[in-house]
Amino acid sequence: MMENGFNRRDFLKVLGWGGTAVALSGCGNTSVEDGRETVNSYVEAADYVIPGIGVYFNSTCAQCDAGCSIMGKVREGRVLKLEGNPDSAINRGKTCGLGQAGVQHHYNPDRVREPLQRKGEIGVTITWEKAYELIAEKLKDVSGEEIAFLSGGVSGHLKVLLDNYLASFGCRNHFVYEALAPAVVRAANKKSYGVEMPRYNINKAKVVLSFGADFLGAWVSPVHFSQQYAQFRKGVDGERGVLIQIEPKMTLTGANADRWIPVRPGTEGVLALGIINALGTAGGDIAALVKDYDKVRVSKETGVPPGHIDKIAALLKLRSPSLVLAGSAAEGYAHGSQNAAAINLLNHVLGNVGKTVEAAAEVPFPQMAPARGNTAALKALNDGLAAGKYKVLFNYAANPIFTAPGGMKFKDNWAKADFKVVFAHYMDETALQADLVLPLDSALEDWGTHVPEYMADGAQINIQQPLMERLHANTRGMGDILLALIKQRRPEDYKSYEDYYGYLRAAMLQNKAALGGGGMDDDTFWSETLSKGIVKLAGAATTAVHSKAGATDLTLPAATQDAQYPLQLIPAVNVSLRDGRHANLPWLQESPDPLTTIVWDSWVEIHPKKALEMDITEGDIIEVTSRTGSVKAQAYLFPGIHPDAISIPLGQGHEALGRYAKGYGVNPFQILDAVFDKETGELAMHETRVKISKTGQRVIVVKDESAAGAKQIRKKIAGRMSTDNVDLSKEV
Amino acid sequence: MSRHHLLALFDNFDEAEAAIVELRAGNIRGFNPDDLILKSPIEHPEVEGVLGNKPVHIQWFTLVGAILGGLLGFFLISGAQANFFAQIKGGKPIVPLPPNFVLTYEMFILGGVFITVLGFLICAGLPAKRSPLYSAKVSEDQIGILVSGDESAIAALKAIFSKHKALEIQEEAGK
Amino acid sequence: MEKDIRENIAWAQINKDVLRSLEAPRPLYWVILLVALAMVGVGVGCEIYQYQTGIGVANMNNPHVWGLYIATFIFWIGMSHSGTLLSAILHLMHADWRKPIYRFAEAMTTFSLMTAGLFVMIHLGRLWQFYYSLPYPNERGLWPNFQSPLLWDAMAIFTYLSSSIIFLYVGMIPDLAICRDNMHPGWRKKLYSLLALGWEGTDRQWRNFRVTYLTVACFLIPLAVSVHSIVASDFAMSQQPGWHVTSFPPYFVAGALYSGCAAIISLFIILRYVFKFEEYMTLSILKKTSRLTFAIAMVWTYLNAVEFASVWYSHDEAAKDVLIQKATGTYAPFWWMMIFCGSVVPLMLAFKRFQANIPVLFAVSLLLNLGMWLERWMIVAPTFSHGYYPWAWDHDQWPSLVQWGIVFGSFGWFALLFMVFCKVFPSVSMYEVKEMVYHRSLALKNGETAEEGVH
Amino acid sequence: MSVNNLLENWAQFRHFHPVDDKPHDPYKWAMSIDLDACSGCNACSVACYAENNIPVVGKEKYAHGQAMHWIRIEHYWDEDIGVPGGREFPEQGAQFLPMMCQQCEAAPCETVCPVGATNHTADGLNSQIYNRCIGSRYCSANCPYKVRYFNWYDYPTTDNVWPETMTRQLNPDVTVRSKGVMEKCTFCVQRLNAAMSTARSEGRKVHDGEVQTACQQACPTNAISFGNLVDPESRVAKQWARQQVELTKDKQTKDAEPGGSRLRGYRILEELRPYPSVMYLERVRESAV
Repeated sequence: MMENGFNRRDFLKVLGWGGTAVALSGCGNTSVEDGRETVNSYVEAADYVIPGIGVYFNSTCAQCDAGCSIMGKVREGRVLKLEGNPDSAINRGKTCGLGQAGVQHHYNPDRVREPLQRKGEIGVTITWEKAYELIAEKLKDVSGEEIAFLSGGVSGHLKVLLDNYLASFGCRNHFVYEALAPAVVRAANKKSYGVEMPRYNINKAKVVLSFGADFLGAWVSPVHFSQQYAQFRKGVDGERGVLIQIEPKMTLTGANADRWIPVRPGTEGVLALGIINALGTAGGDIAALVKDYDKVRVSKETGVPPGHIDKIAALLKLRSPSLVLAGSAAEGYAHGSQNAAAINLLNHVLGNVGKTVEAAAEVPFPQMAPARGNTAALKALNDGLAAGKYKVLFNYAANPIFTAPGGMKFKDNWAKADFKVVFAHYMDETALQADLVLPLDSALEDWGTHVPEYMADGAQINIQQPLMERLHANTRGMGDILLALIKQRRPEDYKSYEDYYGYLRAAMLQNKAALGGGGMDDDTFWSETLSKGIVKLAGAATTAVHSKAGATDLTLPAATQDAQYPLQLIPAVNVSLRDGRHANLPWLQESPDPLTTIVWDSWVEIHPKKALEMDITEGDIIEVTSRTGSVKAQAYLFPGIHPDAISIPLGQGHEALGRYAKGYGVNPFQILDAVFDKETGELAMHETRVKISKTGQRVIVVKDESAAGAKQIRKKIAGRMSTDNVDLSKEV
Repeated sequence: MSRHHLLALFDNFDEAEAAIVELRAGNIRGFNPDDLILKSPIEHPEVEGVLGNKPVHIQWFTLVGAILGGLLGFFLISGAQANFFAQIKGGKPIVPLPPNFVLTYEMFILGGVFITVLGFLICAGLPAKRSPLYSAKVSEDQIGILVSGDESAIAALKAIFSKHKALEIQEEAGK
Repeated sequence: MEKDIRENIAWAQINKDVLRSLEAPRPLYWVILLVALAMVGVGVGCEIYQYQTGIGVANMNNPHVWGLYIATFIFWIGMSHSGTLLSAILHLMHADWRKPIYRFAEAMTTFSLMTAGLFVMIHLGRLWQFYYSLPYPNERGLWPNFQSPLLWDAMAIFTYLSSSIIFLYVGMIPDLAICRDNMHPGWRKKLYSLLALGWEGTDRQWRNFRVTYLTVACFLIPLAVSVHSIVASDFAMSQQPGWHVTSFPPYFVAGALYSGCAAIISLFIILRYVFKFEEYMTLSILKKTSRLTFAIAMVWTYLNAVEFASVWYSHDEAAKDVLIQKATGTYAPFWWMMIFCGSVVPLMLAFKRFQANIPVLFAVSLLLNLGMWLERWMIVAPTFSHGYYPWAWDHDQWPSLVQWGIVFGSFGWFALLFMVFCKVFPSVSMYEVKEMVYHRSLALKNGETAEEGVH
Repeated sequence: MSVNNLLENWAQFRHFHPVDDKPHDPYKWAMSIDLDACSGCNACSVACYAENNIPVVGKEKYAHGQAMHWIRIEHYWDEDIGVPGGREFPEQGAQFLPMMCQQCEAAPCETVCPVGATNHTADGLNSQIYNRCIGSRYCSANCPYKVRYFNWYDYPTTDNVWPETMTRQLNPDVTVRSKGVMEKCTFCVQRLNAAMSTARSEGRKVHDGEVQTACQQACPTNAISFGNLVDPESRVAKQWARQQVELTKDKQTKDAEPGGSRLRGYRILEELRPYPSVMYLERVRESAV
């Protein structure tokens, strides 16, 4: 189905990218400017434009940081659908629902279409020239230290350009912020394995023991892990892999586990040490460390029956190699680093390091390596803003006013900066508070290179290219904006680059040899690169993982009780909506949450036992109050949660972001306490304690699940067999 | 020779019946007993015997109509299925018999009813122009006996009507 | 013993009384007409809204793809059966007490069929493409799907409606002639002259008329049975639990006769009052109708019980679940109400003192009709709410006001048609009442003669 | 003449399908879904929305049960969880099940359509002809799986379903359905037709893997296989054969084995004899933990 046999340069020329100025359409085969469509002649169309036939172009999915390669089906100048690119080692032709919905970001009716400048309470449309002038003017009298740039995770040439831009006025305040990044685990991995993100070989493991890592849902690189998971289930030599998930609130991965074990929130590390103790194979200082964590104590603290601990230990001993994962449920505490370290220790004890935990390949261009987002950056920015350190603030690919925990009072501090520039796709909560909003091209209109944070087999650089002409005439790519801005500072150095495309091409060609294009002429190399959408770097360096456990000075606090706020709040990561940036995609809003099948809303997940105690039934509106604030949402009774915890999914509760997001559900970020991990300074997402009360109102929960309550009622609908009774050996 | 028409009205039905018997038995010259028409407000099956053997043929219409309806139904439907629905539906044959029998049955009845009514109109000679000798009393509570005969028979006929207490005798000289 | 009719009633008086109904009903007639018109207005308003917006405004959904429209459709189809019962079956059985009341019962048949037909169309998602379901030759060579019970329905209803209209009309010809003979010149006279086809009551006409009437009556009986069996097939031929029941056809037919009889009682009482038909629609006839209704009610109750019992006794878990759901789930109040109205209320009719008690009978007949309407709803909705596939269960769906409005309007529509008919055409068969009086007086005379002979 | 045609080909018109009919030739599209691989992530469903121009109905209409998802992800929990006297936690997780039109060989929906808007195609699909549909909804009433979805409103003109720019995403190969017609999963018939057309013009058959349904293509765990059941070399045919699931049976021989079969293949509500074209492979649960 791939169609590459045409001249790529024609394509680019047609799309208006061939070499003319940054913007405007005019020579394209369709024009969607101003909502008018031009009548096209197909008499002299380029040879790849066949009316009625879709042609596929490769690019990179920008919906999350996993870096899946996609092919966009383009027909008569419109991108219609995204499919996975089979050549990518990350997603191997597959996509998740989130990735599928990428086109809806592109065609979203609520996109910002013109640069807007704040005049009092309203935004006034201005030209790009005016906007650039305004930025230059505002930057004139401030020092580099008074400028801050907040961005989501960036990598590739955009990162290079951004770093250069910031360096041009001596600014070192680049805050890379991702609300839902596995930052604590990364730090713990660095300590345990010597690398921040090793390669996890789920497919080679016979047992996967996951402490709250939702690798099938929203964790790190879910499409890649899903593929590995499918192989893992098929099994190595017919021996089907066993998945055990330990977490206080069931995730999608937990729902697929052979055994889901609810653990008292925050005691994951204790359980990990308890399992090491039960294994009894560790020696040396590890044995000394775990000797107090006997079954009785561990069971008491974690709430996991001793029998389970034995069973897990026995299974892990019997089936090797296994893989232990520390996920977001384990890291979100003040002692999150300790939890993660204890869990990682299990991999060492089980001898998995080097087998199922391997070193990941690295891209040999450190300046292009991903700047990994975390929440400590937001804290640092927030502190700086609170202290009045920053006068000019840029914001790109983040919505901190929506995602900052309520306890930080970020919105108040944000207002302390004099001039705030937001590069935005939508008028989201942050853009609404900006002084200048610059409209961005959608990911399907823009150029770019991306280095995935999690590398599958071998290192790769992903190419992002426009799949169609700009939908709105006055949006710009982030690269083009940065190039225009950096030309204000260093015009001489960048004058040879007409636009970001030119810059990108030049930059890629410069390293042609290193990128595997040695011996090719420039045009061939570039054309092939774009046509593949991926640059695979053969023989890229890997950093060896530590095979020995590091220092294990673990101090795990016992679970505490809080009479005033008796419940732990677990802000759940929704597979589709993530940190809320995708809440305006109607496909995702209408895609039911896999576990509850609720759509278009938030809910408070509560264990039926707890609900019975408090006389709560499904649909009751309950008020959830933390030390920071309170929200009201419908109750949903769900046995897959620890009775001492409640959970509200993240992502809903927008006050802006357009028609599909605004006014649906509640935003639990608002009530998160500002508690941080002691070691890394990361926000402890799960450390907020709450109390709940009924408001007396009730609604009917909007969900796909029927009156039968997800039961099969004596029919064989979803069949299930035990491994004792099934013969998997000869399956096709 | 001109024919005359007479309509006699009776309110006593027994007398009317007796008059008919007498008319038929009387062997009046210039009057054919079959040229007697009874007009009544209600149906009188018991008078029919007196009127002589007058068969009804509607049932033949019914039979033909029903059979034609049924055949048309079956072949129209099966033919339509065979020509148009050359696609299998729900694992059933292209010409499925049970549904076609149901529809054939309905068409059988439809044809039967329609043709019966058609037969009725034909056999009863409806719609008809009203004969000039008609009295609204006939649709109320009186029996009318309409006879036609040669001029020569009129007097005899009138006498019989009068004898049987006819309330009124209308006369018309016809063609 | 009371008489069905006074034997010595003058025939001219019969004409006079009945013809008076065409001109001077009681004021209540106009009230009924206005109320009916207002109800039709509500229904039409709802239908226009639904037509323009989409049938989603009826608040149907997946799995509840059929709603009150289909239930009410069956209700009206059912109601139509009474006319056939009275005019055809009782005709064949020589029950002459049917004669004063069969005409309006037949009119009821026709108009309830017309109302039912409307529901088929109202129910459609694309009403404007309704003609796709008709078997007419066309240039595209397209035919409807003759395998579909809905198409059998269409055929059966068409046959039944046309046969009923013919039957009603043919039976009315002698009466139309009476009207023709008695009306002052005007549009009515022209209308009746046209429709009377020149009927003069000649022996030839009567002879053929009798055979025709008998033959059509013979056709109508199996036709009526087949119509409601086919409506039952809409359900019984499907695969859904609670519908796939062998006893559905007889059950539906019994239900149809039942609701028809109940409606006849209601309309009997109304007409008797509105058109001053006390002489003809006598309490004795009412009593006979009540007894007939009681008998049919018991048949219906029995068939109902048979259905439950056979479901209960079978191993069809899904069907059993639906039954349990009916009796204990969301629909339980309506289901038990149906049992009460359909099986308990008619027990009143077993008591002589109620059999001719007009207020009681009126209330009972309305309750019976309510019960029969609920029965149809309880056939349609619970199966949808609780089908084979548990994931698609929906126990909470509730019809929207639009749906209720159209159902409400349909009663107005029926009343409007019916009342207009009764004002334009004789709703009591004059010639047959005369026959009845004639034969009864003959019988009386013979009886007296016989008695005299004994003495 | 139709009567001639009728009489001459009578035997042909009386064939029962699929029981004593000839097998489909050259195509019989079928699917198999491995529930042990399915993680319930909903990617298939979103991909289906994208491919087939399925309207997003919004919260209010979803609440009324008017959602249009041609493929829906169902989940089933053990019956004794979270109820009084039952187990406290769902320790075995859920069983996810993608449910879409099963493209039955003897589809209950087909016979009941009054206008013949839904038919069985020669390549074994249950087709829906939108412009023939009059919206009687009998097909949905008679569908045991309730996988037919009705256009309760005119979604193309409904606010915020396809506003201004969103319309440009619509797949031109697939109709946008108007008010009052029934729709359902088509096995991505537009893709099948394109592939079959290409193959025909090249004088060959569509080979395995040449055409994928949108859900199959997206599925991150490869849980969905799709292909031609007539072609013995296709993955689907091999899976069906290996699982000993036969298309034309309402009771599989393997299920009669003493102690039950050790194979995972089954079809949902097979006993109702719709002969569905989708085989599911049972979920497996580890007995050691």
